[in-house]
Parts: sequence; structure tokens; C-alpha cells
Amino acid sequence: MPHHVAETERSQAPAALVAGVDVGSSHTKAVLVGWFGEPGVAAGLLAPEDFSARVCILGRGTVRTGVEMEKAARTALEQACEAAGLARRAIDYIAATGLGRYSIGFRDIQITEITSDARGAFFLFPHSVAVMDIGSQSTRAIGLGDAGRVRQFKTNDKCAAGSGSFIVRAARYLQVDLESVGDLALEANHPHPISSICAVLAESEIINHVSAGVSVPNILAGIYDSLADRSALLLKRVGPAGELVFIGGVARQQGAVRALERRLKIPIRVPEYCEHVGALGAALLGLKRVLATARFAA
Amino acid sequence: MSSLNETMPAAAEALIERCREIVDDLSLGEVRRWKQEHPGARAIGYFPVYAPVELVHAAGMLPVGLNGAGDRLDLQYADARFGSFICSIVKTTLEMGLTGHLDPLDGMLFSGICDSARNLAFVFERNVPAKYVEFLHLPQNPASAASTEFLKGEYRRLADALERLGGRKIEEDALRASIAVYNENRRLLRDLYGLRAANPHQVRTSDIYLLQRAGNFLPVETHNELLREGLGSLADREAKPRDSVRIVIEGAFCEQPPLDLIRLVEDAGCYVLDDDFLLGLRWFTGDVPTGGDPLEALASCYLNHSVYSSVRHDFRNRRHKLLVEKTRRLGAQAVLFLIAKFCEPAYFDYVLFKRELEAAAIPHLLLEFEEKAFTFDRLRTEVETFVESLLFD
Amino acid sequence: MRVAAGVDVGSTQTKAVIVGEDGGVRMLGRALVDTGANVQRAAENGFLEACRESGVEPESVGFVVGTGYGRYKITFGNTQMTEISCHARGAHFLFPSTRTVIDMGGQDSKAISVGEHGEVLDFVMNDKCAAGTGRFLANAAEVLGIGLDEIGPLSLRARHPVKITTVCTVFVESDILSYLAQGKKPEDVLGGVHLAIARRTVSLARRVPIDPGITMTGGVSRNTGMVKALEEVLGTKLQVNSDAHFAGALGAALFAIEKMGESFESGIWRPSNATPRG
Amino acid sequence: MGETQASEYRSDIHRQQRDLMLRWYQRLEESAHGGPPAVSLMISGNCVELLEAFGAVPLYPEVNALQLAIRHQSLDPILAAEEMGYAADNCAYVKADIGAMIKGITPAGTELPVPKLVLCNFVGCNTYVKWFEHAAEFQNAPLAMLDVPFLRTAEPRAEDVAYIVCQLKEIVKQLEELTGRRFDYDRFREAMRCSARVEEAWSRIKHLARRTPTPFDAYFDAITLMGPLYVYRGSPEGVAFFELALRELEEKAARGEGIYDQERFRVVMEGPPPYPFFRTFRDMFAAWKATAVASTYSTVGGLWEFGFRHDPDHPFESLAMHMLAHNVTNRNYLQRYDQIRRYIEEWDADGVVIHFVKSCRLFSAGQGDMRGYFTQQLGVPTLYVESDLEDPRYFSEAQIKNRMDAFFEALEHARSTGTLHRGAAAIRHAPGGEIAPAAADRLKILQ
Ligand SMILES: Nc1ncnc2c1ncn2[C@@H]1O[C@H](COP(=O)(O)OP(=O)(O)O)[C@@H](O)[C@H]1O
Ligand SMILES: Nc1ncnc2c1ncn2[C@@H]1O[C@H](COP(=O)(O)OP(=O)(O)O)[C@@H](O)[C@H]1O
Ligand code: SF4
Ligand code: SF4
Ligand code: SF4
Repeated sequence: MPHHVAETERSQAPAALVAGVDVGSSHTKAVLVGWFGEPGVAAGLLAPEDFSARVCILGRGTVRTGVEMEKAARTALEQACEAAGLARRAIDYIAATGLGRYSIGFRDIQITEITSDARGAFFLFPHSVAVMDIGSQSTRAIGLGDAGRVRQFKTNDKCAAGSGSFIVRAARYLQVDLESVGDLALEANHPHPISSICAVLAESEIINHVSAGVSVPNILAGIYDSLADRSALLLKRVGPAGELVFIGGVARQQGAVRALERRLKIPIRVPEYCEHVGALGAALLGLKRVLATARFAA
Repeated sequence: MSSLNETMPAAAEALIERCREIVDDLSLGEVRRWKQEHPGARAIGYFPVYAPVELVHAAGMLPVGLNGAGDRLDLQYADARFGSFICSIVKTTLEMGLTGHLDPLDGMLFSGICDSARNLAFVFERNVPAKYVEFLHLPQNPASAASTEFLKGEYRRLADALERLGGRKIEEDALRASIAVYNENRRLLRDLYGLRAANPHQVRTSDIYLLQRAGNFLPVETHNELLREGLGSLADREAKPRDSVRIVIEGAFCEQPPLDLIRLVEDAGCYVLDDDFLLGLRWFTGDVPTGGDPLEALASCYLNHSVYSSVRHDFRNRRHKLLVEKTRRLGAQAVLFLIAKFCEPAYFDYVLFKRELEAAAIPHLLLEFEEKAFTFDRLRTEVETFVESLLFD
Repeated sequence: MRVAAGVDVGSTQTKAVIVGEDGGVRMLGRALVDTGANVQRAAENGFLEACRESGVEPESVGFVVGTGYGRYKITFGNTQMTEISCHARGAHFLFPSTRTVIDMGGQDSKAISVGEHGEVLDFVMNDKCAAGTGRFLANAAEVLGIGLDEIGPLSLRARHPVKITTVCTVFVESDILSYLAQGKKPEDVLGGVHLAIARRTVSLARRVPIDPGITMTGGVSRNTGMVKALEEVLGTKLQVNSDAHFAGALGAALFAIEKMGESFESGIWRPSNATPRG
Repeated sequence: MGETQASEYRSDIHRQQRDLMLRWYQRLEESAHGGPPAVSLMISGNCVELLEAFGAVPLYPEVNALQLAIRHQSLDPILAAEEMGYAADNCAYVKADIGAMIKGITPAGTELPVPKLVLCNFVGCNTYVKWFEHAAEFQNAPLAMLDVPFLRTAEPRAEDVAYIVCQLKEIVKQLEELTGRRFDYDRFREAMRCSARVEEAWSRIKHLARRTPTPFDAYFDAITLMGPLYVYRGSPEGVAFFELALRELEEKAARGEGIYDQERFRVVMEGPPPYPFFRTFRDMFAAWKATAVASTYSTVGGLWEFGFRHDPDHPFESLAMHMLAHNVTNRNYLQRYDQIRRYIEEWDADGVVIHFVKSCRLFSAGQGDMRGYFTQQLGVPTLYVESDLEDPRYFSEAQIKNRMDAFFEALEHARSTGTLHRGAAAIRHAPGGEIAPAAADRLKILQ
């Protein structure tokens, strides 16, 4: 992770402590950030680099979302606090994002996952021009404007083809565990294309491939290729190509990253904690709000 | 969703509630009532976008604007006739016909706004027999020297058919009177739009939408009264101006977005300065002359003084230029495209609109909707993101 | 007795039926195995198990017709026919009054209009997207952590079925979860799911004439909740029995008997290289 | 099923057709370098005779789109267009053409000119209007509308004809200004004369398909002849070509030769073909030895087999009549039902195959009802398959083959039980003759 994201403890306590909680369809993620600048500085007046330089990520948490979203959010937040060695009540402000953002009763503000993704990605890689977020059901391409603003975005809306749950299913049919699918695909020598776009119906095609003797890496690589094709379509619609930040749970899978690289032929950055970028972005936006309010300045 | 902190005067609230009931009544209760009160009189439905309602009115009939059935009617038959890749309104209109919801109507007017709607006219005719079905060709070449004459002929043809159906002649004076009362209607609607554009924090778009749409089912005279009432009471709402983005909505000229979606757009932080909802009701940009030959007046106004729309072609005045002009004139910050799923005319226009807006550095967002949708999580996320991208620093 | 077989290699399950003819035609036995990864193997296993159940030697089966999406993979079959023809034929055999077949399987749903002799008059099918298929139901069962054979009965207990909007089999997971999060009862959620699919299926089925004598076939016919939901939307009773899941294989077997004709040819059974185990 | 390959008819016609189309592309290239002026025109009920009178070359974007698809080159331009903002559900013909224009791709590799005028002959398809508006915009070319009223009454009205004639004359003036050439009335009438001869030959070719076996497939083979029909109809080359084609096919018919050694099924085709999978699609019919004896698609440019001919004595009026009433795109949907019905009866067909194309709402919006009309009201076996005419992503071979096989299995079964009827006998009114089955079981309205 880049320079300013030192997760080591700071000797001084942060001047402001803000949490971002991203309630996704499969996982809920929390990130705690601290402000180590002077109180009273309106964030809007700082250049983005100066703002970033005074922010530190202090802790993270992840839990399965399940049915009770608020509970998941609380647990993720507690994990993050524990990691940071800080008490929950020390938190000044909580920004909620993700599909379940409105279910979090204890939020101070809600921000969409797209805005959050953009801010988080910009914070980590200020030179990138676009973000690709592939989560369990959603695929989002975001074109970045100045200071991490969303310039344009496209999401898949009606159909889950090409999203993370597609991979989860494929892994299940192929009897490979999810942690290793990404690396396994790298062993492919002759990727075998998948024609069905449906995450569900692809099953029989995958099974056909297996029975036709196609190797698991080749099948997986074929799936990643089709995923990359769909993502590339979305990406092209959000603006000119340039450095891309790839985030969301699927970015953890090397096979997906390589397939996107092959398809797009542009540099791709994957943050170490790729599924926490949304929560991070929410926290950062929350922090800006805090810095702008009288409560903090006083 | 956080609802706005505000109070509405009781009179306005009752008015909107009444409109809502009228709009939600799929069995066309208002039309049935009107027919009971006017024994023997006919009601004629028309498919969006534009229909020469003045002629229907002058024939002593009730023109009824159809805007689909929203999520209140489950498609059981029409899907089989129209299948995939066709917009909802085509199917809901047919479904309403097949399931008896349109029984109070004696006839239907269609025009060639798009290929789906045009084919619908004839499929409707076959499947819902015993109704008078008329298809009008509204000229798409207003620049020709022959178009006014042609359109007059087309209106004459309709008038003849209506006369046969109603068993009475359409007198020129009656037609002039009808034009006048619809001029009044359009004037009131323009005032309503003006009121909102000037006070978007007070006048909610969803309210004026209902007030407007109720006019589909009411005699125009009654609708005019409601509009006057609304103009008097709507602006009295107490509401604080909020941090909002001032937008223009484009693309929903035919199939209508669900009311909840319109609310959602406002709640997400948009002040709507103009929209193209229910465009047919506000078709003419000024009054239709009430002197001279009324058919000529109607035809000439259609050709030369209509609003721009994705389904009316006038190569002399290009829509994408007009949209940019309108956005600038109203001082809007952005354009929100609300496009019905599978609405090909709107999809096509988006390409040129987009190009022109980008050249003018006006941000925009494209959303697709279906009238039958009733959950909007994804759309909400998109509108909120859009607002955030314009408001957050 | 002349003996013939039909093997229906479906996306999820493979069905095999043996029929015999002496005087009249009757069903001798049937078998159901999971299709799994090896389609060919599943077909063989299904066939052999059905033989065993019928008490006939595989070698004495005179003709085999393959059907279902994996029909071209059946190496020992004599010919293939589409599942549309087979379901129509099978349903007609089970219920001679059949005029309409609604078949809901794992990957597709179809409606077939059937003539007096079980011939196909017209058909429609939906198969590009898993929305509204057996997979949709299987997925819902999985999300709720309930067995496939329990969701139907449970859905019948729904008092206030929820409204399901999404058609995507994947997205429906989060719909279900968010309904549960709102405190909705699993039976109401399931009621909504079943109703949504029933509506979709009926609206598809209306593309062919739905004449009285409606028989339901395919795996989903085992789901009592779905049968009930379809009956509700259609406003009429469906003919269904425990053999309905086998209608495709049965129809194939009936065609096989017919095709066998005079040229009775015994001993067509040639197992593929790996000897299938029993 | 036995894999019978379609024995496509190959002969002089094919060589000449190739040459003619190549020459067309060459003329377009010349036009790009100061040669004859090019004018964009739409195929539907086109008025190519008007261009002949200026010595102008027609530029048909549809032919370009079709060529790209059939050569498997359509996906890239489609994707390029989608990047520009076109929707997944826009007509892919338009997307392929505009995308190719932007990317500088041409089907024959030859240069295409910027037209002197983008003449939008709005004959039925609303999508055309958008297409031409965009084409003019992206090429920076002048744009004109020729608004043809839709055929909404049984017969065209005098007002309709007058409106079109007036516009035609306005366009003549505009073309005179834009091309700097004078409108040559004699040449115009000569073009009408050529057209009438071509139409006569073409119509006779179509009537050959009434024989059993048919010497000519009125869907797959017709497409070969349709290029020259649109480009050369008003010219002596066109006359020579079509008269040769007629002779060849008449000889073939006289020998009793069909498409297959034995013709088994005769169908009427509705809807455009899936160009990206043209061969594959044809082979699926060939596997069952099924031929198309008539098709609505081959009447997009003009419907002549029922008798209409251009009239050199009333050139403007007859152009107007042609655009109004004698092509499939400007005729209303129910008139299309009647057209197909006539084909079944007079061309002796066993059934109808409806190819739903996602792109084209002109053809496909309502085809479900059309299917209902034929199966339920008339009792004619009808198959409904879905894909696209330009976008390869919407063709699923396994699914289409499955449906096709099921359909022909059913026809075969019906034939074996003696319930398959051909031609007029196929049209047996459904018991009760209910007009719309859905209307029959209408729900009770909730008051
Ligand atoms: N341990 C893992 N290794 C590889 N990929 C994983 C792992 N866990 C989750 N994923 C992938 O990430 C996806 C979930 O991504 P996430 O961004 O958390 O989604 P959401 O925000 O929608 O819940 C899963 O569908 C799966 O494809
Ligand atoms: N015991 C059962 N109870 C309820 N539903 C079942 C049962 N067994 C199978 N099904 C349903 O049947 C579907 C499979 O149907 P089937 O006709 O065998 O499909 P295919 O031929 O594609 O394999 C499953 O997806 C499931 O929804
Ligand atoms: S919504 Fe669009 S596509 Fe549908 S009928 Fe209206 S104009 Fe046509
Ligand atoms: S194709 Fe599959 S993934 Fe896509 S909407 Fe349908 S069920 Fe969902
Ligand atoms: S919609 Fe149909 S007729 Fe119109 S341009 Fe497209 S393919 Fe041609």
C-alpha cells in the first residue's frame, strides 16, 4: 500500500476519528481513519495531497453481511476498533455506504458505494483515471474526475453475469476453493471460452467442458476472459483509458486481474485490501464533513 | 428514505390526493362517471404522445389520455403478443384492452411515434375488436410546402370518422371553442411549470405531475379548475431550500416513470426545473389561433409551434441544440435522462444529446426505468451518486 | 415382448424409462440420477438402473432414444429427439386428455400445445436466462437453507406473499435476504417467489393456446407449491403425478418403441470404454 | 438428423451478382474522388429511379451493414457504437453502420464517399429517421426528409400521393442545387421503364417458387438477388441481370430440379435472416430439406409479385404509390398477415417460420400476435425463433437448432398421421373461429 497508509500506531491520538462502513451484499467492511492535521482546517482548502498526507488508516474489519445488516455493521466496526486499539466511543463520525447503507441506524451520513469507491481509490492511487469494482453481484466502472470525484459511472443492473457470484458458483461446480481459483487460472495454457452469459446457466457449460476433458485452469481462465470482456465494455463507456484501480472482492483473484490486463492493455493497480476501498472512501468523505462542521472546529 | 421536513396546506394536500385517486384508478372510474352523466356520448382513448384532442372534444366526446398501467396490472396476455425488447407501455396498453379495462372507451387513436407503437395500433385492432381504432400519420417533414395541406386532410379524415361515430357534425365554431379551452389548459400547465421552476423547493414535481396527469381522465374544463386551484395553493408549502442540484429531465415523453421514482429523484437532492413528462398535454409552445380555419390552425401549429420531442422530426430545429439551450436558459446544472427501457427513439436521441452536452460541459446522468418497476435500490444509488458528484467537494 | 428405452439427459438430473410392448405399451421401470460432470456416464447409469428396476437385460433393449440437452452425448442411443416432442408424447401417455403441457425443468420452462395423438402443435420455451426456472427455485431454497422438497409445502403456508421484482436468479438472493431482514416470514418470501415464477411461466405459456387438459411435467412438477401457484394464476387444475418428472424420458421411450418398428434389432447396448458400475 | 448440405444454386447469376456488387462499390469509390454524386437512401420502398435521373449512385447503409455481418465483421463496429452511447437495444444495423463509419471500416475495403445528400426516405421504419439523422450528423452531410405516410387505410389516399409527389419535386430541386446537375426527365422515365422490366422478371422468379419442387429458395437465394435489385433496378444492367436470372431459373424449373434431391417441407419465412450466421441458419433448414417458398423480407424494397409495376407514364405518382403501398415496411401489420396468408395458400406452404430479430421492431414488435393468428386462428404450424440480423451476440445455435428440430419433428409426425395440410388446405379455421383467444377469456373487470 502507498506511503501514507502506515497502519502503525501514531504516538499522538488522532484529532478526529471517522469510520466508514460498507454494507455489501455478501460482506460488510469497516475502516477507521484518523486525522492528524490541525483542527479547524477546512479540508476544502487543502490540496488533495496535503489532505491525504494528514490521514491515516487505523483499522479494518470484515464480516459476512447475512440477514441482520445493522448487526453486521456493528461487528465489523468493532473489529476495526479492536485492530486500531481504540474504543468505539472515540469515533466522531460514521459514514455508511453500500447496498445496506440505509439500514445502519447509527450512521451520521450515507454515501453511495460509487462515490465512496471513487474517493477511496483516488486516495490510494491519485494518478488513476478509473475504478473497476467487482463485488459479489455488482460490477461497477467509474471514471474519475478531479480530486476523486465521480465523473461518469456504469453498473450492471439487470443481470449478474460477470460478477463475483459467478466465480463463486464456478468454483463450486469445479470443486475448487474460492481462495485458490484466482491463482489456478494463471496455470492456463489454452483458455476455453464460455458462451453462456448467465451466471447460473453457465454451470452446464462448465460441466460440459469438464467432461470434454478441459483442464480446470483453462476453464477458469475462460471464465475470467468473459468477465474481463464484460467489464471492459462497462469501462469503455466511462471514459478514456488510463491507469485503472481494480477493487472489490474479485480483485483478490489474480486470474481476474491478469485477464483484465490482457483485455485492456493498461496498467492496473490492485490495493492490498481491495474490498475495503469503499469503506475507506466513505470514511474519507465523512472526515471531510467533520472537518467542515462547527462541532469539530470548536 | 428520509422524507422532507415540510408541511403542505390541507387544501393542496386534498387536491393532490384526489388527483392521485383518479390517476390510480385503472378501471377509468372518472370516464365511466362522465359517460353516465352524458348518456350516449363517446370516449376516445389516445396513446401518447400527441393527439388532436380538440377534434375529439368538439365532437362532444371525452378524450382520454392513456399512460399505461404502472405496476398495478400484471401482464398476463400482452407479453405473449409483444415479447421481449418492447417497452412496457405498449404491453400494458394492450393488456388493459384485453382485460376489459378499456371498456369505457369507444375508440382509440394512435399515431406513428415509433415502430412498436405503430404495430400496437394494428395488433390492438385485431385483439380488441368492436372498438373504433384510428391511426394518424402526423407529418415528419414540416419543411415541405405540402405538409400543412396533408395534415389538414388527415384531421379532416379523423373528423369525418368521429362524426360518423358520434352521429353529429363537428361545427367550426365548436372546434374554435375547443381550441380555446385547450389553450387555457396548456396556459395553466405552463404557469404550473413556471411556478415550479421559480420555486423548486416549494413545489414538488411529484405533485404537479399528479395534478397534470389527472387531466388525462377529466373533461378539460374540470381539469382547468383543478389547475387553477393547484396554482393557488401549491406554492404555500413550507419548506426550507436544501443543498440540491438543479436539473432538467429528458426522455420520459411517452412511457411514464413510476411516481415513486420521480419522488426518489427529488429526495435524492434534485430540484427539477423542467421535464418532459406527459408531454402531449403541453404539446404547443403557444396558443393555437382561434380565428380563421380551425383545422388549418391546428395543423400549422403542429408543424411549426410544437415542443421538440424524440418522436417528432423537424430537421430545421435540431433537438440536441434545443436541449442545451433550454438547460442554459433555465439555469440548470445538469440533465437527467429518464428513459423507458426499450424506448428506441429515446435511446437514439441520447447519443446526440450526450455529444452536445459534453461539448457544452453540462453533466448528465442516464437512467432507464420501467413503468412497472416498484423497487428502486439501484436507481437510487445512481441518482445519489450523481448528486454527490456535483455537491461534494 | 419388445423393449425400448428413453433417456432424458437434463442439466441437473438424468431420467431413464424402459417401456415394453406386448399388446399394449406399458412402463416397466424408471430411474433418476444426477447428471453431474460426466454426462455420458450419467446417461449410462440412468439407463442401467432403469433396466435393473424393470428386470430387463440391457442387451434386450431394442431401441434407445435420447433427449434432453445432453442427448448428443449418449453413445449407446440409436437416435435423438428434442425434449419438446418427448414431453408432449410422455404427457399424453400419462394423461391422454392432455392438450397443453407445461414443463418446468432445471434450465428452461416450456409450454407445448398438443394434439389428440400427442403430436406437437405449437410450443414456446424460455431458456436464455435462468430467471423463472427450476434453478431459480433451487437457489431460493439454498439461500433460505431449506431443502428443495420442503420449499413447495412451506410456500403453501404463505399468508402475505411478498412481491418479488427481480427476475435474476442471482439478484433474487439479496431480495430474499432483504425481505428476511425486514422480518418477513420464510413462507411469505417463498410464497412470493413461487407466485412470481408462476406468473412468468403462465405469461410465457399464453403464447400457445392453453386448452383445458393441462399437464405439468419436469422436475418442478414435484414441487407442490409451484403446482398450486400455477393453478392459482391459471384459474384451473393441473394434471400431475409422480411420473411427470419422467415425461421426457417416457416420451423418448415411446418414440423408441415406435421407431423400432419391424426392424427389431437386439443387443444395441455397447457400454462406453469405462464399464459403468451398478 | 442426416446432415444434408444446402445445395445452393451456383451459376452465372452468382458470378454476375458478385461483379455487379463489386462494380457498385467501385462506383462509390469513384464518387469519393470526384466521380458521380452519391446519395444515401434507404432500401425500404426506395426511389432509386430518382437518382438515376441525376446519374447519381445510391449509397445504401443497410447493404453495408449486411455485408459487414455476413463477413463476420459486425461486432467491432457495434461495440464502437455502444461506446458512443448507443444502447444495447438499439437496432444493430444502425450501430454497425455508424460504428464502421467512425472507425473507417468498409465491407469491401473500398472507400465510401460522403453523400451529397442524406435522403431519408421514411418508408415505414422510424429507426431509419434516427439512423439518417445521425449519419448526416457524423458525416457532416446535408439531410432531407421524404415523409411517406404510413399505409393506415386499405388503399392509399389521394392526399398521401399528392404529399409525396410534392416532396419528391422539392427533393429534385434540392438535388439539382447540391449536385449541380439537371434533373433529366427522359432518363427518369427510362429508369421507370427499366424498373418495370426488372420487376416483371423478379416477380416471375418468385412465382417459380409456387412449383413443387421449387427451383429457388425465396429467402436464402432471394438475398443474393436483392443487392442488384436495389442498386440496379432502374438501369439496363439490372434488366440484363434479372432477365438472365429468370431464364436460368426457368430452365432449372423445366428440368424439374429443386433445391434438394427431394423437397420435404415448404415454409413461408417472416423476418430478416441472421446475417452473422447465415450459413448455419440455412443448414438447419437443409438438414430437414425444407425450403422457403416465399418470404416477407424479400419484399422490403418492393412487393411486386402481386402485380405492381412502376409506370413510366406517371413517374412521380407511381414512385409515390410504390413507397406508400407496395413494399412490406410501409404496409400495416395486419396487411402483413394477409400477405403471409396469401403465400401459404398460393405458394403451397406447410407452415410459417417467424424469425424474431431483436434489432428490428418494425418487423418484430407484435410477432407474438402474428404467431397467434397463424397457429390459433388459422391452424397453420408456425415456428418462432429469436436472434438478430446483425449482432452475433444474440444467436444461440443450440437453442435455435433445438426449436427447429422440434418444429420439423412435429411436421413429420403430423404428416405420418395424415394431419399435415399444404397450401389452402393448411388454413383450416380454428373451431369457433375466435378472433383473439386472449379476448375470449377476458378477466372480469373490478369495478
Ligand atoms: N477469499 C476470497 N478469495 C477470492 N475471492 C473472494 C474471496 N472472498 C470473496 N471473494 C470474491 O469476492 C466477491 C465478493 O466481493 P465483495 O466486494 O465483498 O462484494 P459485496 O460488496 O457485493 O459483498 C465474491 O463473490 C467472490 O467472488
Ligand atoms: N424433490 C423435488 N422437489 C421439488 N423440486 C424438485 C425436486 N427434484 C427436482 N426438483 C426441481 O426440478 C428441477 C430439475 O428439473 P428437471 O426436469 O430434472 O430439469 P433438467 O431436465 O434440466 O435436469 C430442479 O431445479 C428443482 O427445482
Ligand atoms: S415508450 Fe418509446 S418505444 Fe415505447 S411506445 Fe413510447 S415512444 Fe415507442
Ligand atoms: S442471465 Fe442469469 S445472471 Fe443474468 S439475469 Fe438471467 S439469471 Fe441472472
Ligand atoms: S429497425 Fe429494422 S427496418 Fe429499421 S433500420 Fe433497423 S433493421 Fe432496418
